[in-house]
Amino acid sequence: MEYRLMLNEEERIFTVTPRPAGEGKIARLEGREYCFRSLSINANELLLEVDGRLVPIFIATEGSKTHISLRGETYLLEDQAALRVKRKERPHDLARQVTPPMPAAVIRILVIEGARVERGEALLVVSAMKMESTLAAPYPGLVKKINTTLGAQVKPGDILVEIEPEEENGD
Amino acid sequence: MEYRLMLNEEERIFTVTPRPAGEGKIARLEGREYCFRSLSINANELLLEVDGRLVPIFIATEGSKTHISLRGETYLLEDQAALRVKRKERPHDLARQVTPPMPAAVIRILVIEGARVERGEALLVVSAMKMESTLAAPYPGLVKKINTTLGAQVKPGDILVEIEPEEENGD
Amino acid sequence: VMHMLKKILIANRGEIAVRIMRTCREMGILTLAVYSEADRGALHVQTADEAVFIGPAEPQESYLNIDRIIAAARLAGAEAIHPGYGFLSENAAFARRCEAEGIIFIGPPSGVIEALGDKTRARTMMQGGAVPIIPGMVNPEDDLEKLAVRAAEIGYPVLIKAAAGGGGKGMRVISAPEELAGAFAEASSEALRAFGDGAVYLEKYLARPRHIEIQILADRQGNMIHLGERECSIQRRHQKIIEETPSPAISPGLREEMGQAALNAARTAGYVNAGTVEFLLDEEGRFYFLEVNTRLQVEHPITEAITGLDLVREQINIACGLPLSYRQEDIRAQGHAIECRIYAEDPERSFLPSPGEIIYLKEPAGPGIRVDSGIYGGFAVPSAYDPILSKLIVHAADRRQAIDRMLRALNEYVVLGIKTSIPFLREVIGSEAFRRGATHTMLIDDLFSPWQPKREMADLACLAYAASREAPRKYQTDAPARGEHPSPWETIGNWSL
Amino acid sequence: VMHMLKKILIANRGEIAVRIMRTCREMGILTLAVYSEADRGALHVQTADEAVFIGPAEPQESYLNIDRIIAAARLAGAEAIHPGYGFLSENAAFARRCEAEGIIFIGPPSGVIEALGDKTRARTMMQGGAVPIIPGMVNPEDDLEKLAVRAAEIGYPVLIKAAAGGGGKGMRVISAPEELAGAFAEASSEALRAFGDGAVYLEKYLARPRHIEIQILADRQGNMIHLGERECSIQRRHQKIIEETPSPAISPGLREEMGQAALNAARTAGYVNAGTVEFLLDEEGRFYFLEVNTRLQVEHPITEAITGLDLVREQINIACGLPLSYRQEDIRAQGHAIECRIYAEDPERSFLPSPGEIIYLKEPAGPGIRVDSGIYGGFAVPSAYDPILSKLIVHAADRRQAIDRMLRALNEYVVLGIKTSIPFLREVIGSEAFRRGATHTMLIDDLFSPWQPKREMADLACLAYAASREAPRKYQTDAPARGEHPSPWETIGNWSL
Repeated sequence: MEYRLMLNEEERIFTVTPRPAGEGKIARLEGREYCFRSLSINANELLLEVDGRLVPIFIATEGSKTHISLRGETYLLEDQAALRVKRKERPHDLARQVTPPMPAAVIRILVIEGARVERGEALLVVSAMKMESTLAAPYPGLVKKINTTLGAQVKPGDILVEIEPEEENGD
Repeated sequence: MEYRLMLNEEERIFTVTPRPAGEGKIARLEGREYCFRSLSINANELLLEVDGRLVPIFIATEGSKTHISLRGETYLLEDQAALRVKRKERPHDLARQVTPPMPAAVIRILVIEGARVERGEALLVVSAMKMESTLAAPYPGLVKKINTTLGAQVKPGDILVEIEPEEENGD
Repeated sequence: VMHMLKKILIANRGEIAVRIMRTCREMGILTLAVYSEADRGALHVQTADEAVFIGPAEPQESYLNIDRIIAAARLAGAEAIHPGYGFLSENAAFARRCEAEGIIFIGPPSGVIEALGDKTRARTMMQGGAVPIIPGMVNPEDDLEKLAVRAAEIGYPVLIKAAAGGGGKGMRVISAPEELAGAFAEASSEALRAFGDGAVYLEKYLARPRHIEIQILADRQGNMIHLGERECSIQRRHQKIIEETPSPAISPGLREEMGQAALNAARTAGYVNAGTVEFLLDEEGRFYFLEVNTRLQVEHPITEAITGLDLVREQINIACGLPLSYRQEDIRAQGHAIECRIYAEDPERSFLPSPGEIIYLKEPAGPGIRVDSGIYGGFAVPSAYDPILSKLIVHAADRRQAIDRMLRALNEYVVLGIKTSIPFLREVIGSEAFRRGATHTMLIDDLFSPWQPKREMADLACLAYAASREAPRKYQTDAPARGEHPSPWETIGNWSL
Repeated sequence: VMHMLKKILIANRGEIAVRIMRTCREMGILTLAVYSEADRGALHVQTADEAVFIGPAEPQESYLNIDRIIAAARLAGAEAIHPGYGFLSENAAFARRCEAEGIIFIGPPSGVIEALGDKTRARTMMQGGAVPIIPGMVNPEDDLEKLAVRAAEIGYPVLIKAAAGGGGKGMRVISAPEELAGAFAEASSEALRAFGDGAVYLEKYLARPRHIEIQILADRQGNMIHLGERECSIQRRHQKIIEETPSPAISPGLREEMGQAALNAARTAGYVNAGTVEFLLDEEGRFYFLEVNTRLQVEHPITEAITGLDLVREQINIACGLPLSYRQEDIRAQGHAIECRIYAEDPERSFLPSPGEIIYLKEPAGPGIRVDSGIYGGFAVPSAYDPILSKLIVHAADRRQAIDRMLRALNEYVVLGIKTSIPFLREVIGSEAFRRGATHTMLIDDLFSPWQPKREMADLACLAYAASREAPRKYQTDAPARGEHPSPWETIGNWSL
């Protein structure tokens, strides 16, 4: 079986095959070979034995994402197949959108619809857990629509302000 | 709604009705009236509020039995309906049978099939968690069948020795 | 020792509310929780004897709403209120209101909170009280030009701070005159939002000081003791994340000197109840008074670990008018204690808040470990409040063992579903600088900014993923008593005898 | 302090194996677990760095099988073996085998285990060593008539005990001559099964003594210290269930006297490593040597709590040849500690074992609480081994606070699916006799036999059942960040503001 994963933004391709003699499995991963087996403890715990060494694994799935915690480190994995579908579905490139970096509440709105904004101009301020973040215009343009209100709970992916791009002058 | 429960061998009958004004429920239980509501935390935890006082409840179901733990005490509850069915199904009266008091291993067998035994005569010894228990004949009779072997894992309800009753002489 | 309290309202949430309730239960005192819309499923509600709903998630409408909290106490018949830390704990108006309503406020008298709450007024007060003060302004100032003059007098770098503040809110370092205007605007706005008061002032900025604080206890009879220091130098965004006691920088002589200075400060203020006198300690061993925190500190458990006292119990006893049951000479410290604050935040993205549902939680345990937690598996951490989830406290015979124990405990700590500070704390605690005790308030900025986890176990994570896909997902061991012999391990010859 | 060990095999299971592994991890030493068929899903396997399967559930085939354990150590390259308590921990042949194989046995030399393991030989040895001895036989005896003569000489009541024993196995009280024959047969058979040796002897039976033991540490260099006493009077079926330190019956003078007697005993035996010298203390304050336990005691955590030491770390350091890093005058006790043993047993049915699956588990936490656990939610407790599930240890400023803390912690402790000693422990700890400190080894027989829980909350249990049937069974709070406003509470007018 071949796996294609994104592991914290880095692609990992590896194969898992049954062990030719005896039980257990062999994984081939970037030129390295591991012999492993596992014991399921409950829906979120797994005891992994790799080349004779035990590693308790804690695992949680959220949609296409899998969170894995082991020996104090955490990893985010995403299956490539699922990822491809998701990418196609994704309507916007979020880096170019006005969206909060974390779940937060809108505490100030600094522009009105129809206003012209420069790149980097502050549009609104959100607050979560007593920390404030200012969301700025990713490019110059006209504020077409404000999709939120004061006090609203917003989350990453919500497009809070839609901006119609204009030519950037200079710089 | 009427409830008929066996609570640790004692019958409890009570009714639960919606609160006439406002939300919550009223329970009438042996002349006492309680106003209560609850919040489900997870499959095994419940926060109960009774007459304004909070009580964390821990609950687990095993077949027709419900274990409830609250403020350090534990209760075993069984719904009467389920109980009646179960009683009918029960083939023997266990108090009159040779069955271990706890899950255990058979460590000694002291009689053979065909032997005559007195009431109270030791038949076999089981051991669990380093504690030994001797199982004795509940009445005098002939040992008809031994349903276990040395080293076997046995549990309450397993009939380990079948005895054909005989007339008890004297005493 | 008997006291008369029957019921205490805990005007707080999260781990500190749970922690206070535990002591109340041990003392036989009923606890009354208050909770907001966002905290219906919160642990502090499940821990209390009674709970009253007090309003929407926004702090102003619930945990900061004095009228509603007083009404809750009246409704349920609580005779006292413990404010915890944060929220109303250093709000003199709240303490005054309690006094007026005949409710015992578990903390100092409102006048003391008020005097010490204004940081500039506090420093002015201390100047007369044998307490060394850091060079700086004694009054807040909102005129930018006057601030610029004062900054030049003190000498850059200077620190702009909220007069009403604490916890790093409304605080900025200013290295050069051109940064002053921006920092003033930001600090003032943040202070206004956090404390309802935008007043700021300037003081000398020490580049790499240690943050040392002294815990004190004072009763109404005028008895006062100190419980030694806590070093709280390890901070991110001006907020403490690791604290320890004793400090590796404090000799017995210096401890005595700082302890006396703290008692002088407390005496000058007419202090009653538990309090903390904060100092900065420079590299030459000189220390300067910063402020007095007129409440239970987040990091109080490390003092409890080495002194064996329960500070919440002491607070309640003092509030009931009981005299201290310890003299200074009864206080003996044993071993070394460290606390790590477990925050819901992403250390890879400049500690951005990370609220959300905790899918799976496993807390460390065993020798020398204490977890003061405000969460549970399945709990949705609200975005409306402080990101603190829990505190992990270790106690061991010496500092080296305490560090090793903390690393062990952090490795046992599993929180899935949200980002936490755990991986970051592991690296800081395990760093050579921390092990050496070379700690100061800029350590994280100097050594861990920006920070990326090492992720040396990426291969294992891949195998774990594969194993989770290929192994059946159910619990597999079964009671052997039931006569089954499960084989959850695929037995491989050379791994078993 | 550096040591050279890279990997230790822990020849045990359950809570003690997990506890030892935690210290190993803190010391940077790899841990190797061994496990039987019944323990594939056990916590100690999940806690180890490596694990070797060693055989069927029956102890003789696995945890008591010397050949297999030695083979496991060889296979995985462990340089040392920690035996924990029970199983092979006091087996001189096992220690000797380790010595022969060049594996470090973390415990005393085999000769010392052998000499002290024979309880009659140990008492003979101590008679010459300034250690007070209880009146009784010095040699085992299997002739019933000779036993009757000796019993009459000592004077009834007498105690019949296994020469190789410990933990109450093979022990019976004999009040009158006619009970002797039956008690002899039972004790001898039980001893044979438990220790592979049916030898028994008699000693004077003290009616209501306290069980007091002294913890000692001795290095290979001949340094020896004691760490004060533990009182372990509260026993059921001759097995300890509650232990505390300091003992309410021990004055500083008596502590010093008993500590010196313990050190005399250790010196007489040429003792090395951690050990415990057990005494009986009668109502007149006279104490009598019982035996030396040549291993880590179940109840060692209460000594760790008040001294601040890690006894497993000390054991490993001593086994590596390091000298003690503490002198007697460095040892200072702080506060009061109590341990409750959480057993899988039914206190309503004479403590009958209760193996089976743990459906739900919630352990106590917070200030002054330590849980050393060998279980988890979903684990099936095997019937093949000791019923100990975990130990709950509390530490507080004084005995009264420790009792209140223990009650709080027991109330927080939830184990569903099997019966445990928790409800029973609550009542014993909360009893007037225990609070007064009027503890002795017959306290449970005198006051709690038979025992039925009070079950004062039966009405609440009924309501809880009804609520569980009528409330939806899913988790209901949700991240407010997702914009939903769940209403898990049915809001009732007068319970909210």
